[in-house]
Amino acid sequence: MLNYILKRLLLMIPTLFGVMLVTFVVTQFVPGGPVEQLMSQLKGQGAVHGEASSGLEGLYRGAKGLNPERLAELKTLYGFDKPAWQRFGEMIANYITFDLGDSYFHHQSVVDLVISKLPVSISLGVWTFLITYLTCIPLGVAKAVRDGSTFDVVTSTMILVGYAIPGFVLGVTLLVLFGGGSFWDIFPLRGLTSDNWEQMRWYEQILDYLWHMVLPITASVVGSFAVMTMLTKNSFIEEIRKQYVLTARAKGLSENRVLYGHVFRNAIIPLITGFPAAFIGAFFSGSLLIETIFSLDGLGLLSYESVIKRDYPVVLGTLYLFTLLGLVAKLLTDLCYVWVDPRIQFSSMDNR
Amino acid sequence: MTISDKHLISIDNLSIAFGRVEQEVVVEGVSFTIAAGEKLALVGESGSGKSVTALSILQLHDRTQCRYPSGSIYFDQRDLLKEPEDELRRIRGRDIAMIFQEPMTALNPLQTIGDQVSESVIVHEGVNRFDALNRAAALLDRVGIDDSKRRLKDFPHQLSGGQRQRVMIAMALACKPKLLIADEPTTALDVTIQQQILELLDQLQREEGMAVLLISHDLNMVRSFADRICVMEQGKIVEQGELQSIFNSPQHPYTQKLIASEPERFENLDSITNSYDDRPLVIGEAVRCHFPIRAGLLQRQVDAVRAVNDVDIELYTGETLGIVGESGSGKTTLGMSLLRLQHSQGAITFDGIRIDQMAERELRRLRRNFQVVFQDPFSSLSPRMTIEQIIGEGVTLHYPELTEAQHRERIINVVNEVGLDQSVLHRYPHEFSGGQRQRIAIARVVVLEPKLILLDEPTSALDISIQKQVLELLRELQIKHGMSYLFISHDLNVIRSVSHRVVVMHHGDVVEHGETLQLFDNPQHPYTQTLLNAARYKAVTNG
Amino acid sequence: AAPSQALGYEAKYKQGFEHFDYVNPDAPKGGELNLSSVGNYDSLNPFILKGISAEGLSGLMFETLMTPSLDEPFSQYGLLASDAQLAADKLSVTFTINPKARFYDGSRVTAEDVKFSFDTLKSDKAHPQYRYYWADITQAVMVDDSVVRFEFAKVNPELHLIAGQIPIFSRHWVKDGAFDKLSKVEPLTSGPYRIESYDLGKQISYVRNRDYWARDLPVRRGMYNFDRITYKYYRDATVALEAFKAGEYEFNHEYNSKKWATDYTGPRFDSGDIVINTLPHKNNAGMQGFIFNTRKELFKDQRVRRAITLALDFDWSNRKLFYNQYQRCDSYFSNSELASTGLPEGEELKLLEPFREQLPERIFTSEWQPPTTKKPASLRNNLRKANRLLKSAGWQVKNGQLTNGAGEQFSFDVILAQKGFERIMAPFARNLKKLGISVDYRTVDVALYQQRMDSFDFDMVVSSFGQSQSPGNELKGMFHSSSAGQNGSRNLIGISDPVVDAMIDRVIYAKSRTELVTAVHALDRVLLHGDYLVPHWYIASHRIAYWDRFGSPDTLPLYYDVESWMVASWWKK
Amino acid sequence: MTPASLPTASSRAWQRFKANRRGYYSLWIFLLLFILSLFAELLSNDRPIMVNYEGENYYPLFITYPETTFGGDFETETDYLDPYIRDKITTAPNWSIYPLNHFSFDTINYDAEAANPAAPSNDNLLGTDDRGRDVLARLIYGFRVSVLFALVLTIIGTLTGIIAGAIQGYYGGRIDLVSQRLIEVWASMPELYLLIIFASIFNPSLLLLIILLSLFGWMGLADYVRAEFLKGRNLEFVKAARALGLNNRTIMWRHLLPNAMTPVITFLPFRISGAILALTSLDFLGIGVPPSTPSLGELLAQGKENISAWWLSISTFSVLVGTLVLLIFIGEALRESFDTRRG
Ligand SMILES: Nc1ncnc2c1ncn2[C@@H]1O[C@H](COP(=O)(O)OP(=O)(O)OP(=O)(O)O)[C@@H](O)[C@H]1O
Ligand SMILES: Nc1ncnc2c1ncn2[C@@H]1O[C@H](COP(=O)(O)OP(=O)(O)OP(=O)(O)O)[C@@H](O)[C@H]1O
Ligand SMILES: [Mg+2]
Ligand SMILES: [Mg+2]
Repeated sequence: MLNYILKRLLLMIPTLFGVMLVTFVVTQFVPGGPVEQLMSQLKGQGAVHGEASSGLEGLYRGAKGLNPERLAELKTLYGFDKPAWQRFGEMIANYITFDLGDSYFHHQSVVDLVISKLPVSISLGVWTFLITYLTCIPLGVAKAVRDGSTFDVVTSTMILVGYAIPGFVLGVTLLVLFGGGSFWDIFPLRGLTSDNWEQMRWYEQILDYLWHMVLPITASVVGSFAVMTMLTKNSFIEEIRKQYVLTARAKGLSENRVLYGHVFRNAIIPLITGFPAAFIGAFFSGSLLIETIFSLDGLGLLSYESVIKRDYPVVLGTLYLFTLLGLVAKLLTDLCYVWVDPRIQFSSMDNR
Repeated sequence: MTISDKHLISIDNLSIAFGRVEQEVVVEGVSFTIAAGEKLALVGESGSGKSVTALSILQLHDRTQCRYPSGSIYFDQRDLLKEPEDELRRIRGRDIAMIFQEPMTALNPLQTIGDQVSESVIVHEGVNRFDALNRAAALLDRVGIDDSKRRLKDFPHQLSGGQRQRVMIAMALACKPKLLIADEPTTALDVTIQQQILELLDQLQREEGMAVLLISHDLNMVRSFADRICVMEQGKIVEQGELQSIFNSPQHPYTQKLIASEPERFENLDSITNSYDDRPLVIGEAVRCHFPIRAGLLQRQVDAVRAVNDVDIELYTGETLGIVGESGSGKTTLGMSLLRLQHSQGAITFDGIRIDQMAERELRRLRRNFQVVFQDPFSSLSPRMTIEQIIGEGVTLHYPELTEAQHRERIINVVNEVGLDQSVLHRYPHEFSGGQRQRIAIARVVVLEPKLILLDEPTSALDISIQKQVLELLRELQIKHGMSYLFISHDLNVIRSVSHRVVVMHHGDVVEHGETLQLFDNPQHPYTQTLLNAARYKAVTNG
Repeated sequence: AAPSQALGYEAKYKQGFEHFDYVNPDAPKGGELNLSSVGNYDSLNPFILKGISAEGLSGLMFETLMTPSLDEPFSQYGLLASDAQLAADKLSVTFTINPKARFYDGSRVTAEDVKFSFDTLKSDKAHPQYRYYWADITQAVMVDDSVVRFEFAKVNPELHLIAGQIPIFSRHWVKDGAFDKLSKVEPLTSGPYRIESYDLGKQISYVRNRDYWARDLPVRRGMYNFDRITYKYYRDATVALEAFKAGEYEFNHEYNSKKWATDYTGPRFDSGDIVINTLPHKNNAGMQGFIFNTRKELFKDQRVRRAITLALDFDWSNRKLFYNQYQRCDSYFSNSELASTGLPEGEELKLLEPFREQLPERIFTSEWQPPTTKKPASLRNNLRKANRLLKSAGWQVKNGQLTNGAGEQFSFDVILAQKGFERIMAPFARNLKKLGISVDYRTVDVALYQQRMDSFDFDMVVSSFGQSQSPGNELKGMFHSSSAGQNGSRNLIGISDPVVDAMIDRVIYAKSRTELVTAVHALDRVLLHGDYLVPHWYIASHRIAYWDRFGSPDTLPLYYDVESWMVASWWKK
Repeated sequence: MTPASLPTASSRAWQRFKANRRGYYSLWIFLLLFILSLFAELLSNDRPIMVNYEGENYYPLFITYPETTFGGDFETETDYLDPYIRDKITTAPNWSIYPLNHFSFDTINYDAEAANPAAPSNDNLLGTDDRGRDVLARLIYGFRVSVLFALVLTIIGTLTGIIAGAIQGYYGGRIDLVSQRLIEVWASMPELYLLIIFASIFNPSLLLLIILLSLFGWMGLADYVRAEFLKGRNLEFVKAARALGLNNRTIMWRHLLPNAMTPVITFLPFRISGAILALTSLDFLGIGVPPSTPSLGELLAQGKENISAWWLSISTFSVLVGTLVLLIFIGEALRESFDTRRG
């Protein structure tokens, strides 16, 4: 096992390298890099904003078009004057020491940028993660036990409705109903905390924080029940009819003890598969939609914007960071398999 | 019927049916009673409904699958058929415990045996985990598992068949139930341990007044253990009464047949000798298989279970080689190693070809020539394939030339030969009785007519008449096709009747081998002597 | 010496004026104003490349030497400068700094600060746009402590005005020179407000500087009345609107007709808590339209372009998509006095006369009008006309497809940068289909769009030609033949017409406002009769909604952005 | 029992499927809806099924007639909703038979009065979208396109996922180690950029979208299948199958896969609905389908843009939930049909 872990750890190096290389190469071919973005910004009106002209567009009087001199100047600004392989080499050299560079468009280094977005992402992620798992597993188990009953059908329909509600519609509906001026103005509309948070006492701070989290968490959690619940349910059904369950029942164990003490471990492998990724995701992924609707400043928005704006240091830097974490998570998943089911081995089929 | 207080449990006119769509009645109008401290044996044909009846006492049938068209089961003044689940739960494990027929599949594969054995104590007696584990260790000791403290941390797949069965027994006895249902509790145990277990049961019966419902095919055992006896055939009780009266004057033809049939040694078993001059079919030299024992956080290896220790073995064409030995002595592991189903060291030659280093791909072509009947038939049958698919699969693979009709005919023939009806073909493995599954496992293998079959306890779940039929089938094939068998069994009678030669294993070593009769008459090694003595003693006491 | 500058005309407000017409000189001071912004900010420095700067910074904190009025085409009045003097050779302008001018820390605004600001902004530490914009302003020279001179590379009628627009900040803000890293230090400026508090990306509050040095200056009288102005940030416009309704902020400017028509409803509107209003303006709406890439063979024939123009049913779109909020663009300088009307006369006719040969006769005989489907006209009639035009251009319908003699089918692509235009394209495409023309339209990634624009790789796109009140050099980039072949230029249509070139020259070198207006009219006419695009629409008013808590001046300005005007000249009731 | 009358494994599976009434009926309803949607042209179209004009019969649904046929001006296809034409072909003695709903998916209700998106009315039963197209018609056609697209995508994705996962999980060892790493690299490919690159090279189409989404859509499932196989390959019946001399492919396919279907079946309905939504997720990059293509995702996106036009979101959302619920119920029955331990 130790051998296997070592092997996996060592393999992370070429994997990471591969990931970075592939992405770097791809970014070389994407139309419209930062230089082009800046060029179009400089030219002012590339596209039309809004549906009708109202005479408010900023005018750039000197506009004439691409001037090779200026182009070269801008390229140097972003370091694009060097050949690609050299840029890649420098990037990798820096990454090895976890120097992820500076953003093209923000004033922070990539690491600081990520760190500054963490509070929002973690708040959203961890709550969503906890609520999801703490609801889905018991619900899935209960549904498995009562497979086919009215309870089963009703809950299925409910979680599916939740799943199918378009996130944006749900978020905005929540906002309109509970945050906006038209109905009940109960919850705040934006941010993690109130403006006067600093002045509050600690318990007020906690309450304030929770008060702010209600709507975003609700919006992000409603759609997340369905898949996990169904997976739990189906895995349990698969196991529940096996003979060892009879043995457990024959011992006179309570239903819960049978389900959680005996079946759970046998049924959990599929749940584990998604678990570490979800866990890491809880900290680092963020949700573009929720962040946008509730004006939260998290990683979801950051990654989206950096991709769209071609902020390559951020794109590549976060990719590096998250890939690394993802690889570790994957290794942990595999180790979890063995921990749950000691019969599992990763050795080749042939030498047994 | 009024329930007399004397009766601990009283079953009246019980019928059981299976199937959600079309119902199939498998137990019909069964009635019997067991008094406290009484030992009732339920014997009968394989597939006659013994296990199903036993399970219904605990109300463990899947309610969506199983119906009770008629009957009642009174225990402690209460009809278990009507009790709510909560009540049943209080009774199960504490008042009524059960030893399942197939210990391999009945254990939770992902819980250590320590946890499994100690669990009912924790639940029913509120003992803390530490004490419960100690009690579990003591119990394991009593059922004859060595090194029980370490074994507590083992998972079921690390145990031999007999060890698992003993874990099952320990589990059932943990709370000292009022009624123990023992469904074939000793099929995987060698005679000495079997003796030990029976004594343990006896003792508990004496001390705690425990009643026992014993289900068994081993008439010798029944005779030495039971007070009363019920005989089942095709879902009905055909005869019941005091032990002696049934054995002495069986009324029903089936009972008569049952009691009359004793395994006999096949006559022409000696004719094989001439082929000993030839090269052996299988040669195993210094076969060794050690399982690492791991401990600590990093699961480093600290020691090893020496399951098979540098064993040399040969098997000739047309020969049956019996392998006997204590439970856990490495028989299964040795067999599996010889067939390259278990990773091992040592040289293995099959039909003149070294197969120990052969790549799996090449080996696959040879596999048709050596087949195996697993000790636990249930887990060796794919749960989502019908019997027809299971048996047909090998046929398609190895006899692709057959037409569809021939293919089917072949399958039907073999099913009939092992004493099953062709109507079983569309069913799935879980819909059978233990004995039926065993026969399916045998049918799957013999239909291929390989050169060699490893038979790991092939008859443990079969009643004597079926056992005879199966053994005859094997012998017939041997004569017809010159097949060789590696025959692992605890039933010395069976070994004696089928094998040309015998090897005796003890703690991973072959301690003795020789011609069957010679070895039986004149055992050299002390372990062999104890083994045979125990068997003889058993035969005599039951005489 | 003059405290005002105007482009080609006499400035409206004479020396010694009291206040601008569009403010209330007696507006009460005090109160708060909450505003919103959609997006994010991470910087307090609006002049550097990186980062998005906070809303309100330039308007509320930074001041310029001169400040424009909102009811004249292009005039500026002294703010930090008490006097501006254009050199006789027009190659430099000299500003005298108001001796009263103070930064909020009390220090005097000196010529050194002005030079410093200019040099910093033109250096490579600032956003490159300043370098390009001020390319022709070669240097700032400190004449003395309070006099500064900007020197020009060449004569240009606007440069001295542009020099008056340079934002001025104290050199002590920047200190040790790392201007491009300066993002979280409050700027040291002379404006009416300073930052009170901020929470990056979430909100920023400005507080009125009670000792504001210019509060009694005529160009500031009655302005900047709120004690505190707070901008709250939202990531999404829909959500922001909800927040507006909930009272989180108090003023909203709507740009979308559908939202304006459908979303501004609810209890707060019924009760009158929120007021909705449309304020007319005279901003030059320029021209927006589906433009033809005349470099493509398909669109070389003007008859074809006319036919396609006839297929856009603006009246339908306005009714069914825009809730009748828009007006049709009928000029390249819509909504302004620069738009041509009627037939060319007088000076204008004289300008055009020399080119009569190269011009279509229609220019002189009929006024150009966009097609309409208002009764008695109808879409069917327009399409019939289009059909005839196409026939005369050699296109025939074969198997339902318009086909030319060579057997080529008439089809073209439209790429859009905004999804919103798909709904406008859909009926257009439907109508074109009746002519046998198949149009493919789709929205593409902005970067990809930009790339296609830069290389003129498109058939038709939506483009808008914004215009100022006094057009100039920029026209060259839009319509001049010199830019038609220059990749990346704004001459997307590919106009390469000597007459247009000549008219543009007349505009640029116009000596006075009247001359300019005439030349622009002539240019407009030539462009319109070239049928270079399918004209779109504009809106001649600002759609605003606000909580009923504010007073506003009785007179509206003419040329204005409603939000900055509101911030500068409204007050709390 | 004669051998012929024995139920086969598949017929027993079908029996089990049928035993789940809910799933069974769901399947029928779904098939019915789907088949109906295959005939969408007959249900909802702007072309009459039949026209009798000046004594002659025309079949516009099947044959394209230029407008001139009916006395119009243009030689291009007739717009039968144009009042000018409609007048001509419906006033006696001429008559025509229109389909139930008078609009096709891309018909703009040009002559209605209300601004778009317009609320439900007699004309447009479910209202119109932001450019005046009939929502009902778009739902009918959108259902068809989306379901077809989703089925293709799901089938490809699921099969690839199963195969990849099965191979990794079953063989283990170096195969697993290496292919897992390759997948990790592949998975981290910046999908969005790839899509943008593709969009700049190819014209958008459903096929392109299927190819692109298929390239990435299988990896999640592969992990689950791999886990099931890792677990399953140690079971005794696999050993038995190996002892029989079966090749690896058969063991994986016949012995392991049926026991590893839990995640596959669980994810199936969600994959389908996910694919339905994916149809427009890429629209903003210009690599979604052409804007006139009807799809449920497109309608949802419109619902998002026009929150106050509730008829857009609600009707699409209902169809989506309905489809999803049907699919889940079908999936449930499917799972039971795999569950041989049931009846
Ligand atoms: N789940 C089931 N579905 C359908 N039939 C079943 C099921 N379980 C058992 N049977 C049938 O019920 C009959 C009785 O089975 P049971 O297990 O009680 O036999 P048994 O007497 O214990 O036999 P053995 O000695 O072989 O174990 C058998 O014919 C078997 O095929
Ligand atoms: N996978 C394993 N890991 C660790 N130990 C094992 C494993 N399999 C078997 N053993 C141990 O090896 C020894 C021999 O086992 P084996 O199954 O060969 O016994 P056996 O002779 O077949 O016994 P039985 O008659 O009880 O079936 C036992 O002590 C068992 O606990
Ligand atoms: Mg049995
Ligand atoms: Mg064994």
